[in-house]
Amino acid sequence: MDILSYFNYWVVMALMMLGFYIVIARGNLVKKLIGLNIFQTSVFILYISAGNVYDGAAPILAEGVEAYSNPLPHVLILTAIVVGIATTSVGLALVMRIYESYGTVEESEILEQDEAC
Amino acid sequence: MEIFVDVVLLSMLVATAVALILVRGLMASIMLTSIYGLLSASFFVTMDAVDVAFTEAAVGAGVAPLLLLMTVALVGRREERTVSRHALVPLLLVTMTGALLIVGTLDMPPFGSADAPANQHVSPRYLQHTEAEIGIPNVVTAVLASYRAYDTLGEALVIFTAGVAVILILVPGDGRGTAQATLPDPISGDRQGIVHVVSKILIPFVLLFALYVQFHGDYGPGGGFQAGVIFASAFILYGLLCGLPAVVRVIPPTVVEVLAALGVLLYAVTGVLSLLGGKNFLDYSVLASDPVTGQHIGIIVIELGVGICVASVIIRIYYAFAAHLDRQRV
Amino acid sequence: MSTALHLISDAFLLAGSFLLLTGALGFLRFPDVFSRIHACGVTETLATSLILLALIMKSESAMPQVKLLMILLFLMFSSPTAGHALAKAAWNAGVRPRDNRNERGIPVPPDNL
Amino acid sequence: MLTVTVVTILVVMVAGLGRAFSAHNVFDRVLAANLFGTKTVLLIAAISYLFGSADFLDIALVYALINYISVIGVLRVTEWQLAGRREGRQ
Repeated sequence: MDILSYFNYWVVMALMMLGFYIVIARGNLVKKLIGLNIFQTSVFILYISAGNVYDGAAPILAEGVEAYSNPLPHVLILTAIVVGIATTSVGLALVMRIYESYGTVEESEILEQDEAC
Repeated sequence: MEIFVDVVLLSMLVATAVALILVRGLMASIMLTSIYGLLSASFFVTMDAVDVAFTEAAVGAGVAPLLLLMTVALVGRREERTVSRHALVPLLLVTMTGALLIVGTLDMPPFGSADAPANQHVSPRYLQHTEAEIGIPNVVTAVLASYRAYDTLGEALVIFTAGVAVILILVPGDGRGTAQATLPDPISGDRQGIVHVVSKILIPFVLLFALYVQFHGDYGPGGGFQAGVIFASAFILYGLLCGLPAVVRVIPPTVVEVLAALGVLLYAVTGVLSLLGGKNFLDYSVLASDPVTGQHIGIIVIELGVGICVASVIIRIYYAFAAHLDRQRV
Repeated sequence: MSTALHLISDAFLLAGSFLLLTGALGFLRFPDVFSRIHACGVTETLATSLILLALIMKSESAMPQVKLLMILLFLMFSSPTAGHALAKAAWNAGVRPRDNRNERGIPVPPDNL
Repeated sequence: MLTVTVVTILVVMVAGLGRAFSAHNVFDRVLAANLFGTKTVLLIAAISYLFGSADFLDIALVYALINYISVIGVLRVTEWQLAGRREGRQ
C-alpha cells in the first residue's frame, strides 16, 4: 500500500479532529468559531482531494488536454466557502450580542450567570 | 513535484491547526487563521481547483479574518485558560473518532485515481458536453450556473438569509442602528498619510479587478461569488481607512439591502422567464433564438445576480458589525 | 526562447531565491520588530521583482506577461506600504527598537494621539 | 531552476510559520502573515509555470490585493483597541 495515496485523507481526518477538539474543549466562543472554521476547511479539502485526478488539468477546457480534474466538487465547495463566511458572520453577530448581554464570551462564565439567575 | 508541494502544504496546515490549539489569545489565533486560509488556498491551487482557490483566497485570507477581528475588537482578545474537570474526555473522544475515521479512509479509492466513483457518475458528462451545450470553456462556471443552477439559487438564498439574520441580530429596531455614527474615528485624523494615499490609488483597481473577475468567469477562474467578495473587500478597506460614516455616504445601508434582494430576485426572475418560455426552471435556452446563446445570456445574468447579492450581503454585514462596534464604544 | 534569455531568467530566479533565504534568516534572527520588518521588507521587494521578472522572461504569450507585470506593480505599491503601516502601528503601540546597549536608549515621544 | 525557487519559497514559508508560532507580540505575527502572503503570491506564480497553466496567475493577483487589505485591517483594529484602552485609562 502506498502511503502517499492516502496521505490527503489522513490530513483531512487530522484537521477535522483538531477543529472538533477546539470546538468541544475551548470555552471561548470566538475560539469555538475558529475551530468550526478548521472543521469546515477539512471538509473542503476532502472534497477537493476526492475530485483530483492524477495528471489532470484544471477544469477549463483547452486544446490538447485529455484529463481534467472533476469539476463537480469544485462547484460544491466554491459555493460552500461563501456560504461558510456568511454563516460564520451570523455566529459572530450572536457572539457580539452575547457579549452585550453577559459581558463575557467565556462559556463557563455565561453558564455561571445563567445558574445564578 | 506536485506531490511534494502537496505534502509540504498539508503538513504546514496540520502544524497551523495544532498551533491554533496551543496558542492563547484571540489576536494570535486570528493571525494563524489568516495563515491557515492562505495555506489552504495554495493547496487548492496544487489540486487544480482554480475557482475554489480563488474563492478561498478572497474569503479565507481577507474577509473572514477581518470579521473575526472586528468581533475581537469588541469582546477583547483575552482567552481564559479553561479549567475543565474532565480535560481528558474531549481528548479521548477526539482520538477515538479520529481513529475510526482513519480506518474508514482505508476503504476509499487511492488519491488521484481517475476511475474513483466520485469521478465517474455525472462529471464526465459535464466535461464532454459543456462545449456543445453551454459553449463556454470554464466547466466549473457551466456546472455552477447552468447544470446545477437550482443548487446555486439555494446557496444564494442562504447567503441572503444569513445577511438578514445578521441585520436582525445586530441592528436595533428604532432606526438609530443604521450606521449614523457621528463620533470622529480616533485614527482618521491623518488623511494624508502614506497608507491613505496608496490605498486610495489601489481601491479603484480592486473594484476594476472585481468586475474583470465577474465577467471573465466564463473563460477563466472567477464568477459572481468571487467577484462579490472582492468587491466587498474594497469597500471594507475604505471603511477601515476612513471610518464607517464615509462608506455609508458612498452606499447607504438601505441601498445595500435593496441590492441584496435585487440580486436574488434577478436570479429567480431568470428562472421564471425560462418557465414562461415553456422550458424547465432555469433552463436558459429560451432566452435567445439559439440555445447556446441563450445559455450565455442566462449565465451572465445569474452570475451578475449572485455577484450583486454576495457583495451587498457582505457589505451589509460589515456595516452591521462596524455600527455595533461604534455604538459600544460610545 | 533564446538561450541567453533562458540563462538570464535562471540567474534571476537563483538570485531571487537567495534573497528570499536571507530575508527569512533576518526574520528569524534579528532582535526586534523593526529590524525584522526591515529585513523582510527590503529583501522581499527585490526578490519578488527578480522572480517575477524571470517568470516574465520565461513566458511566451502576452497575457501572462501582462498579468505578472500587474502583480509586480501592485506588490511594489502594497508591500512597502504594509511594512510602513506595520512599523507605525508598532511604534504607536509603544514597541521601541532595541539598541546595542540593550536598553531603551531612544527617547519615547509624548503620547499625543 | 524553477524547482529550486519553489523549494526555497516553501522553506521560507516554513520558517515564517515557525516564527508565527513562537512570536511574542501581535506585530511579529502580522509580519509573519504578511510575509506568508507575498510568498504565496510567488509560490502560485512559480507553480503556474512549473505545472504549465497560466490560469493560476489570476489567483496570484487576487492574493496580492487581498493580502494588503487584511494587513491594513489588522493594524487598524489594533489601533482601535489601543485607542479604546487609552480612553479607558483617562
